[in-house]
Amino acid sequence: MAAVKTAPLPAPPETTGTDPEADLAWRFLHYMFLMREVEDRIERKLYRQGKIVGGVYSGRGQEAIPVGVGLTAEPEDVLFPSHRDLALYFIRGVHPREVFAQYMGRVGGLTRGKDGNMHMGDMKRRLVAIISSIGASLPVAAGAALALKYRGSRNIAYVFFGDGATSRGDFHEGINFAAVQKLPLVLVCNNNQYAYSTPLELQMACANVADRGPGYGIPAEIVDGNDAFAVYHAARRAAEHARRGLGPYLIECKTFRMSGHSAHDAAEYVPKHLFEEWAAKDPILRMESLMLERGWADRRDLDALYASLRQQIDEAIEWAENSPYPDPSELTANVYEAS
Amino acid sequence: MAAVKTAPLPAPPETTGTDPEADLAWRFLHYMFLMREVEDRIERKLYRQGKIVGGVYSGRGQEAIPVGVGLTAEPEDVLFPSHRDLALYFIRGVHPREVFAQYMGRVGGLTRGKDGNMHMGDMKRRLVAIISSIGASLPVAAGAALALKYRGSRNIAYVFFGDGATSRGDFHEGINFAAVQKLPLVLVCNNNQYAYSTPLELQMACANVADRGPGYGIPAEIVDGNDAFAVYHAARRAAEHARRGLGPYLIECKTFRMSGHSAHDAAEYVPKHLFEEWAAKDPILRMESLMLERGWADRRDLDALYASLRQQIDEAIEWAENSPYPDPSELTANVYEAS
Amino acid sequence: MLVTYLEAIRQGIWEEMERDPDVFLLGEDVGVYGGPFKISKGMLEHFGARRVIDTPLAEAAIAGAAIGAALMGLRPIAEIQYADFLSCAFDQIVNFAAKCRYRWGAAVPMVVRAPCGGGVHAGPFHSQCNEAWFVHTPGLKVVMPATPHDAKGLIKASIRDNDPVIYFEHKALYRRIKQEIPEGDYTVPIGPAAVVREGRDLSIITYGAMVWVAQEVADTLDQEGVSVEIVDVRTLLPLDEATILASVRKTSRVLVLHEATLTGGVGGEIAARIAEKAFDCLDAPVVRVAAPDTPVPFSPPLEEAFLPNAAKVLEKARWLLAY
Amino acid sequence: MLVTYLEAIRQGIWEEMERDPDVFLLGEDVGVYGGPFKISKGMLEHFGARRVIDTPLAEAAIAGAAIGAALMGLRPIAEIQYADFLSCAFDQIVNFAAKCRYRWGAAVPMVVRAPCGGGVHAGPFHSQCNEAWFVHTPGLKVVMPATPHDAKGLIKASIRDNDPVIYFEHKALYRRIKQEIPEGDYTVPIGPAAVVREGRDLSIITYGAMVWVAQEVADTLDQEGVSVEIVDVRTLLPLDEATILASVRKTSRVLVLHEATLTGGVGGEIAARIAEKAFDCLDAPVVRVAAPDTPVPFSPPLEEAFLPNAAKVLEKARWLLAY
Ligand SMILES: Cc1ncc(C[n+]2csc(CCOP(=O)(O)OP(=O)(O)O)c2C)c(N)n1
Ligand SMILES: Cc1ncc(C[n+]2csc(CCOP(=O)(O)OP(=O)(O)O)c2C)c(N)n1
Ligand SMILES: [Mg+2]
Ligand SMILES: [Mg+2]
Repeated sequence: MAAVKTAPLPAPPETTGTDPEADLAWRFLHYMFLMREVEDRIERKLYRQGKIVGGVYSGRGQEAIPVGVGLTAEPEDVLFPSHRDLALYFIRGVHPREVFAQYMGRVGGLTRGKDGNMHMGDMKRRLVAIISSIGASLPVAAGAALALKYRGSRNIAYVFFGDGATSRGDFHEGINFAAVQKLPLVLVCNNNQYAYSTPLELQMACANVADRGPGYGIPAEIVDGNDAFAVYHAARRAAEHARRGLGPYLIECKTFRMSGHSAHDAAEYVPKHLFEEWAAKDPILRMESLMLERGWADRRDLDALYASLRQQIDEAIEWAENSPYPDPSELTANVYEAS
Repeated sequence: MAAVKTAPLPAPPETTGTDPEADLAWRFLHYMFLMREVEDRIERKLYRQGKIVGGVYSGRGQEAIPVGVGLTAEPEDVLFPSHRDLALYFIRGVHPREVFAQYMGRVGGLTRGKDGNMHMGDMKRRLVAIISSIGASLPVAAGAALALKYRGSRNIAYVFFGDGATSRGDFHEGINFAAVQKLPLVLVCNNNQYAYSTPLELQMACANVADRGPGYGIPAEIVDGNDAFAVYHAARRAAEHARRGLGPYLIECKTFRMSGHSAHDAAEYVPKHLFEEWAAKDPILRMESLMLERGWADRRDLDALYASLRQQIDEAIEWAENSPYPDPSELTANVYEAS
Repeated sequence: MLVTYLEAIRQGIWEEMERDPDVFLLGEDVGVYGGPFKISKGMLEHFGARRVIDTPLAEAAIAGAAIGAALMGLRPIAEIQYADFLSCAFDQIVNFAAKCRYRWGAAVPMVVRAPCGGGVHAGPFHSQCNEAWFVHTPGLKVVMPATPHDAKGLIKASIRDNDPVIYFEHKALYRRIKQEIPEGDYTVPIGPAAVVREGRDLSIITYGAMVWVAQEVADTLDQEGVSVEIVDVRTLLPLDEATILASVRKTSRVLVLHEATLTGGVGGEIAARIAEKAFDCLDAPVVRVAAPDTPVPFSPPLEEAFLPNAAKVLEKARWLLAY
Repeated sequence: MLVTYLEAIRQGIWEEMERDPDVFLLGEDVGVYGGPFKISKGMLEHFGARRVIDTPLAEAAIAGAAIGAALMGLRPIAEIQYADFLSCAFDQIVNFAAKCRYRWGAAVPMVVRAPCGGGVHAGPFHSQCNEAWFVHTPGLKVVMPATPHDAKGLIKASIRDNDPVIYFEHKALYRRIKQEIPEGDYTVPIGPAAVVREGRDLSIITYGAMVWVAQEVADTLDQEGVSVEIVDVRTLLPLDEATILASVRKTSRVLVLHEATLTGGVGGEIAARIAEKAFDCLDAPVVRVAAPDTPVPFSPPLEEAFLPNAAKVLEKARWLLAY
């Protein structure tokens, strides 16, 4: 039985075991739980307490995607998260403190209060902030991949987006450009079957987003988005393809949005039974079961991990609440490079 | 042997024969030759004489596409020609006079000099003018198709575009919207293998535009774009599909642009042998051969047709040259509805 | 009837859809969800999916489809979920819709509805006031109501208009502003500005949410014996120059106010027209108050510093009165 | 060295690409064809397909890819074939490129080159002057040179700038305007306007192709003993208010001139700043001359009536001088 050490956030726990699969499972669980818990606090606690500024979009139920994909990335690879990929930030070393502060509009946030919620990035960590315009990241990610190729780097770019994004012109233009130029780009679609209130059948007339791969001359594979291992292995294949100079590779992760579109949306348009069905496929529960089943962990190990993360999250929230709001004098700073 | 009567422009000749295929061949030839001859006059004569205002884009070598498709349309169907589909205008009863006047910036043109060259339309004839932004017609054509469906009409819309247009976001958004809404829209791509100087392999990483059909959940077929009969029959299939409420249908017509991008472009970037190869596939020559071979016409019939059209074109040019330029007072008219 | 700004828009659309079977609504989440602000709540149930169309997430498709339907004689109302995303449909609007009539005489009777404006802590992409882009596009009409009365009257006039209209609705007013409006059908014509408060000493030319800021300023100054006239421009294109100039001629001092960022905003156009055509009546410089030239910041203290408010306007107004 | 405006741009790009291996060019037909105006002729051969990238027909991809490459520290020059098609890349430019630094401190050192302007009978979609849209977008810089000297100096400064720059080049000047320029490397800084002609009686504030119209007008008035000062704004964002105001303070009469349509044009911004900040020095109204509010018409008599020219400017100038 693996003994869990609680690493200082945001590093994942290390196991004393020698089974690399068990190691990976622990890392998956660490980041998935961290994401779940941070988002739960934001959406179900802080938001209701009126401590959050602006909207809240959570990736509840989809954690296996950013975690499974993110753990395949090398440090110098460039990540373009969508608004439901919080775990990518933790994998890149962003501290939950910074995330809470970001959601509260404090200077401790990644944008110092200039922008909010998931609109955060840091080029030093090769994390590019989304803009709200859904799908706009795709051409930009193609450009980052172009830069990597231009410089002869072995690194690649990963771009994340939802099923709704696939209807945007930017999706099409970005993928097509990347495909023609054979750019090192991994395209990760979280097909959570809704875009705000819009179900798939009003979004596209094909069965799968992956059906679009052939039209761009790129490989596209479908994977169970609630299975971190499956996502991880698909992302490895995709990353290797891209790293070998073979161009973009699309992964469609089938999943479900286990929340409203945002914190203010009760998702009454989603048939109840869908929530029930997908709850049973929860990626964290699944990972737990697997780990228990394989003997990679016992209940106490898991509880210890969770307790440790929760405690660190409590501290992070406190830290964020103590972070000041930006001074109004910052309003006009940084529109342009300071001269 | 069919005796040709020279119908007043722009109606096609009638044959005395009873063979509907022969009839169709005569109609194809009439419109293809008319388009070829009008564009030749514009590009090779009037343009060089400095009588044309602005740019000239010709559909030389591609005439079978607008003709083959256009003759499947019912009068109340809505057409969205591209800039290489002149024959559609003739099929809809636009007189060559109006086309010459349009190219010369005269009030006799379809836009009274407000716009030029192929930027012409007339809602009474259900012909919608392109804007320059390549691909922009697709969402608009989807909207026209929506209106037809909304009204419960049996009519459909046809939209024409090139291979280059397929890279635009508007292409993607327009087709996807039409597919989801199952709109009665026939999508006609003239894949002439170049977009300005850009060859296909720099435009797309798939082999065929039709490879994109499955990604929209719509049927897509490839057809020899230099064979008017083949185009016609594909368009009939597409139109019937659309009319039956089954949604959009894509036809990819493989062809070649037998000219520069526009009159000022010598197309030096096109390998010479391609022009030679495709010259042999000329749609007009092919139609002639077929007609002679099948005994639907003899040389004299053809010459008579051509002579008659040429004469009417001469007159049309004279008419256009006598059409006045717009009065400067028209400058500010029609920005808004007159109140 | 006492209604909110939001309810007024909703009523206007509803009544027009009842009146004219060619009017229909399309946009993201306008159907079963009733739109993010619930403007179209109940419409899908009442009018059916033929007339209340939930589209894919594709603004160029929404605008383009509206243009195509309008060319065919229908009267589409295209909802762009936030005005910030008008930029995703920009070419369709400024190049296709705006120029059809001029080029080839084809009418495009469409309305593009776009919730704009800040003050709700929604950050750089859900708060912009980008009306100036469209005001610089001949062939479009642009309106932005400030009151429930005008919101209803202008949405109806926009739907009946035979040219493409960009209808900006200010999201901070949706539930904040209530007003008595007439029962049933009425329109507010596109074009005329409204003198919403008469005064002698100073004109404030403004529109949208800033009309309420202007009222606040006028109330304050009133207590000091200064009489402020407020012109609510309402229609930004075409601009009702005559009403604006008449007010300036009367007061001789003018402050132009808008929420959009200063440089290149519609205020420049208004100020320029005054400086050219009412030059002789001016007793002081033409002053503008607008947001500073930055994106709209997210955090409350920054957004508060960003948005024009009564204090900022008062300061400039006092300067102007003392000039 | 005597060069055309076109050759000056070409030289500037060429030299920057020689100087800095991170500078590259992307756009439609920029490679083997050398671009529709031959700006990049020979560049593919010299710099190779890695640095001269022929893209698919997709402006959002071009702008977006440039942004992504710029975020990674490269210095892309994105060519949009005609400024009219900037609207196809609009969201990428105004929402992505313009706001990265402000929001999260990320530099986007890219240049978007866009041939603009009329006078070549190219109709409504190959003639527009749409700089005002970008001037109303904080975070962008906007330049438009009038001379070969500035064309070269400004393209170099734009490429070296660490913010996104929209570089408008006026297509009617490409081959029409020749000028002696210094050999080799020099830049024209982004920001400062240029007083291109000193005068006492009247200021014309203008930019782009209209600088040459202003010169014609100044020549004519000179013969009548009237001395005209011309300010070529050159950088439209940020605007060099100081130089403009200094000129107005000197002459007390000002005419603002641009080719773009009047309403919502940059001239409104310039006039408004003058009306606010040089009010006391003005001896006459601030007058604007611009194209009327219509799409750019195609037929020569209409386009001639549309474009501002010396006769139209002279008429207004004389009115102003007589005021
Ligand atoms: C261009 C654009 N249009 C509309 C919106 C409003 N909006 C925000 S998220 C969203 C749905 C996104 O759906 P999807 O891409 O499937 O991502 P998900 O939220 O399901 O993860 C919409 C319509 C937007 N942000 N951008
Ligand atoms: C959005 C846009 N970008 C660029 C151009 C300039 N341009 C005009 S036609 C053309 C090529 C079009 O290629 P394709 O769609 O294949 O049509 P073809 O001319 O080959 O028939 C280009 C790049 C344009 N008109 N619109
Ligand atoms: Mg989704
Ligand atoms: Mg082509």
